[in-house]
Amino acid sequence: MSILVRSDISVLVQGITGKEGHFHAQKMISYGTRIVAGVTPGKGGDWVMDGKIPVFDSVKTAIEATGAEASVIFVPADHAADAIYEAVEAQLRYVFCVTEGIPMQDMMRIKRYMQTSETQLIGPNSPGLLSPGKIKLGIIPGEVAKPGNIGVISRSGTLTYEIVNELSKAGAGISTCIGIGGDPILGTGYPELLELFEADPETEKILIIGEIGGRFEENAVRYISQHNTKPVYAYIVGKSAPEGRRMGHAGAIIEKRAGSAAYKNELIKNAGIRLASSIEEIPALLLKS
Amino acid sequence: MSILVRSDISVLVQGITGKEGHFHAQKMISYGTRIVAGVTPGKGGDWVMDGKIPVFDSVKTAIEATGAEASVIFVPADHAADAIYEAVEAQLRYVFCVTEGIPMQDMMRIKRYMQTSETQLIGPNSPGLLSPGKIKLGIIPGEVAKPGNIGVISRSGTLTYEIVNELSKAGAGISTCIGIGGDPILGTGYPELLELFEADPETEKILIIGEIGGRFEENAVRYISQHNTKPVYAYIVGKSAPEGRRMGHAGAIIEKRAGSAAYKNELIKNAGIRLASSIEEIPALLLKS
Amino acid sequence: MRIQEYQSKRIFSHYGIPIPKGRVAINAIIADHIYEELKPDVVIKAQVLTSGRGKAGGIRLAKSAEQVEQITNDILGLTIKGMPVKKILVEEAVKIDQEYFIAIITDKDAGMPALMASKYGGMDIEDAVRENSSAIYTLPIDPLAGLLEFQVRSAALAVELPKQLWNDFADIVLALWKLYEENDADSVEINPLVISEGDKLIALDAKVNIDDNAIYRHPELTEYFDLEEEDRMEYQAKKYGLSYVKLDGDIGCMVNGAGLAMATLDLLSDQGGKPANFLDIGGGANSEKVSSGLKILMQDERVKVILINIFGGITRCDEVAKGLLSVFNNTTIELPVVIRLAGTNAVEGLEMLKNSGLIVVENIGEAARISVQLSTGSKK
Amino acid sequence: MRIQEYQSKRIFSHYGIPIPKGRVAINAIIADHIYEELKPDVVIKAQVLTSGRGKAGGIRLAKSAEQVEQITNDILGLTIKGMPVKKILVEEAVKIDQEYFIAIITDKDAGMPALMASKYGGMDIEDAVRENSSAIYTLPIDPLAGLLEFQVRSAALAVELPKQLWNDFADIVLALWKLYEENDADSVEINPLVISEGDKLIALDAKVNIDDNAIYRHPELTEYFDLEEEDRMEYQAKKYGLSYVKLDGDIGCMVNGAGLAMATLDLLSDQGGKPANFLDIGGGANSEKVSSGLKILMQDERVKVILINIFGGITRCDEVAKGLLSVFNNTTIELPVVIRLAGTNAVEGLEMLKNSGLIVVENIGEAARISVQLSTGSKK
Repeated sequence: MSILVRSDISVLVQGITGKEGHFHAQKMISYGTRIVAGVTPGKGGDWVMDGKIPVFDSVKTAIEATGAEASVIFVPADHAADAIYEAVEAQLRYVFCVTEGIPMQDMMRIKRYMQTSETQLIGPNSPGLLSPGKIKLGIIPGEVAKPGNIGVISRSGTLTYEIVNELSKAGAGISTCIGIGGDPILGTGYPELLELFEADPETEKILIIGEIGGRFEENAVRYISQHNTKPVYAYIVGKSAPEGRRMGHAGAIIEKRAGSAAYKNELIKNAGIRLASSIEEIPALLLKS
Repeated sequence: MSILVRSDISVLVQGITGKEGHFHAQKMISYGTRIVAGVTPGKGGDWVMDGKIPVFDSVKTAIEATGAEASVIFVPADHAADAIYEAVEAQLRYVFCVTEGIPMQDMMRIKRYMQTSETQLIGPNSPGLLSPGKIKLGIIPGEVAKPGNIGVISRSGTLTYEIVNELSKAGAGISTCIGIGGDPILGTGYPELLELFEADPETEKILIIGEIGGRFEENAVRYISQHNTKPVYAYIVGKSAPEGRRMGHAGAIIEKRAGSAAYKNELIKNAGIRLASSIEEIPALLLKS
Repeated sequence: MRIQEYQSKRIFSHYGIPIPKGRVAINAIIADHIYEELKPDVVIKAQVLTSGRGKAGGIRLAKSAEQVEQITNDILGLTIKGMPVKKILVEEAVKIDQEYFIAIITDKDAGMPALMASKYGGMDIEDAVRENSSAIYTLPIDPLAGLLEFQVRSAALAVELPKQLWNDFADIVLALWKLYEENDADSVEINPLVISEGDKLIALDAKVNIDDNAIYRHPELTEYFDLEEEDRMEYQAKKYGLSYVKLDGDIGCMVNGAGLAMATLDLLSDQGGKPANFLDIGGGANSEKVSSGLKILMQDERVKVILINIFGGITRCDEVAKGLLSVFNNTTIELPVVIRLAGTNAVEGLEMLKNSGLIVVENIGEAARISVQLSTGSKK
Repeated sequence: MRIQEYQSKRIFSHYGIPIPKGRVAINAIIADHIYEELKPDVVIKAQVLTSGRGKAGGIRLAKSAEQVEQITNDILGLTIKGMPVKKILVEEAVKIDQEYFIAIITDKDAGMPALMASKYGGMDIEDAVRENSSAIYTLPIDPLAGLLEFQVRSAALAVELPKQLWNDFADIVLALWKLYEENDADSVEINPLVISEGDKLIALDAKVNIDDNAIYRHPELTEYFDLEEEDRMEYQAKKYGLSYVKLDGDIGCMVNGAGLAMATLDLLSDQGGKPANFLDIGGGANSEKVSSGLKILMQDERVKVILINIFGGITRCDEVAKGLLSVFNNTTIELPVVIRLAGTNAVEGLEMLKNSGLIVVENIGEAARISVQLSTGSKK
């Protein structure tokens, strides 16, 4: 089983008729994910994927017809906040938001709105989740990873694929790989996932791929020190980034000392977590210990 | 003991330097209520009541200095919503809002905001609570009631004093009398108080003094049918009121059939609750059975 | 506070909600001017704050200058549910393909706003709902998060609105929410919202009702407060901060507290009497408020008896007596005045009034019985 | 997006926040005109999007036309933290009794806005905070309920603001919240907010920073987008939807994905190389984006080597190759180009590029090492 979701969970795709949504829905289906519905307002009644997947006008009607429990959101940024609200209000259990660029004030309102909700939001700006051989939710290329015992939590997309791919080449496999997202305000942080990996019988080692900006990794270190017994490895990207410039991701900007790679690396080392100081070191670090 | 609050609970008065706030704080103190502080922004550092009660600029500083657990609000309508927010945010246990005329949208936002709060709000537009001989919070004149075994829940002010006074003259006393308020959107409805009276060893009979407008009494009847074993009596005022006109209280307006006295009386009778069809019948009804 | 259709439409227009072209008129000459701008076809609509205008003949189509003059005069001669028509709205006639009902209301019982929508818009919405309660789609709105786009879409879906109009519909309904929220409305309603000429959504009617308690923070709305519609006595009472409702009987009542006032009216009705009004002088009323209230009752030509019922609490009975005396000392009382004082300083108050010729009674029931007898003349 | 002081003050003024009288100038002639309106004393302030203007001599007092001319020319000759001063703001000199710091920021870690206030306003706020973290009062704001009046009062209490100014302070801070919320600001700051002449509160400085992700819904703010301040290459990249940050080295980099791009820069630095830029072509980039990115790198005169690192996922390597070829086929490449393609369709991509003279490497580490060698000339 994957962490977080069952491998056979029914999934709907919000924004399935868009270019990205359609492409990745296809990839998820090919990987074996049970995509049962798409949602695009105004396109209800259409069928996509060679007439195999029905499209609905609303998340609610899609759930009523198909029993979907999770959603992957590919809706463009100017309507993505609304798509999250709709998913939350329809009481989906898991929502993976791939969309990048949702205004911060929208995200803050959503987080406050979700305070009394049972829905778990991953992202936004998350590449999703991949449990090799079991399930793929989002955009992580299935080819890069093979099954194994390493759990990966990351704030990046391609960087994660690169690392997971190198691990594969070195003979190491992945239990579940999950991206929490590159935005500054996220639905789910490291601690909740660290807890799941700790409890996951298929995971023996945990790798954190962090970035500059924010206190996400600080929270992770605090959690790990108190709760994790499995070995944790970490790599923080962005040590050469200048202060005050946004390095692509809205969340990857050093605003305070606490956001710098140097500060994060220091915390990680002090907590006794195994640190890769360069991307090239990662496979050896995880394999040797 | 009173229902809801302990007799020796520490109370602060928001708006204590205003005419009404000052007058009624004095009355509460005379009745034996432990008023420990007043709050009026900008008047912090003053002392009122012959230098016995300190005034603070904020609820938070008042609580820190005096340990107050409850508040009575006399702040004018244009600042009363803010006073409630302040009391809720400071985590007071009980807030009695006497102020009338708070805009409805403010009250809706407050109720939503309080969804995750532990604070209990009574009112707005509530005359407060009186447990004869024990405690008085708000503006119910202490002289009208003597101690006894009747619990009273009402939406009105003077009408309640009138009825309680007639009960006193007829020899019947009161355990606790509480006004939920004459506004359409209230912090606390009948059911929560019916539950407390049911559990209160000093209360043997419960009297509901209802009004036209809203579904408050409908909710009460539903609750009583399911949960109350003590005898309940009811009187609904406004049977001669025309439809669509607001009879003083913002909440006393018949907008739908469900808001009319005839409809409410029918529900009450059908539920087997003893109904007084006229104010004059009340004392006899409560004393004979 | 309800706002006339033509004024509500001005607000709609400010929020970008499409309305028909048109203007308000108070006579046939102005109506004809407007007709010349909008011809060939116009709709003439009575401006009164009541429902059922259509069925009462207050909304009619005119296809020529002659018809405009005739219909304007007809409608300006109408009295609808007791309200004389003083203004009309002359609007371009809009072709109607389909009618919807849309409203945002304050659901007091839920303590939340609600969005309501129906495909049975128009004059018969009430019948449609009576026959089938699912004829209206209702959706609660989170008062902090506000109306969300997907909720508007769910309403569009529920009323089976053609999909090519969803975006325009969303613009209108989100504007309606903004209007509701920014103006502290109690309710806002479009009935009907119509599809015209295949692809245009237009609000043919507009109802805006502002929360009385919030008017103080919308001074710009007071221009919409229609004094002509208001009863003279109600207006006067409002000025003095009194809560007054005109009723159709002959016993003038003054009471402190809304609940006690209603109880007094109920008792009068039980005895076969007819109250002329509801008048609550409020808690802690001073002598000026009392004398203002009394003067309003005395001005009312319908009143045969005045009943004053005060249960002193915050209100002091001696203060009430002072207010009454300030009137009695300057005016000859021709009407019988029944008074009942109880509670705080009642003894002092009664002592002050003992030579003023009032009929003093001890309790509320007695006060009602005597007032009714005096008003019906059945007994002296 | 940061907005210049003079523009931020225009927004302040729109929200009713009091600011000094003043206008912007680009030379001494205009400055003198403004001085004639505001004399006898004015303050001349460099308009650059950086902190530390005061300490760099970018804010000075002028007491005569001669001083205005001299100081204007001085300041327009400054370069502050790498930014040449092109505009100045000439304002009336305001008497300062007391300085405060007020800001509303987006606390990304808490996922909530926060109100910050300090009585140590002015140039030295950062020192004050470094010495004593309690020098700033911070209060989280509920993003749904918004900033509440009592919270503003608690800030006034915390900074020991004189009580007679509480109402004016509340007006200013609530306006600042409205500005923050309505314009999707990331942060808004007044430093200092001063008490002047005993009882006036005035915002002497104004900083407004808009959330880049939300600019699309504030077209009215794009007029504030200062092209002169923007680097030419950054501006060009933005136009093509690329994410570009100028750095101070000589290795031009193009990568897909922000994380992978940072990792590439880190590797270059580890090897002693100096990246000229961060350039993320994003996920699923098409060939046009790739060629636009490449052109930007080739225009950069500082660049000695170009490094292209693509891990195909959504992005297809053959599409990347197509984009590169469209440039190579039309331009002679004078610079060495190191390329590493992996993932989706990498084989096809490399096949397409095999005759284009690129230096093809297999992995990211190798790509970095060779690029650094080429840039430093330490090895061929």
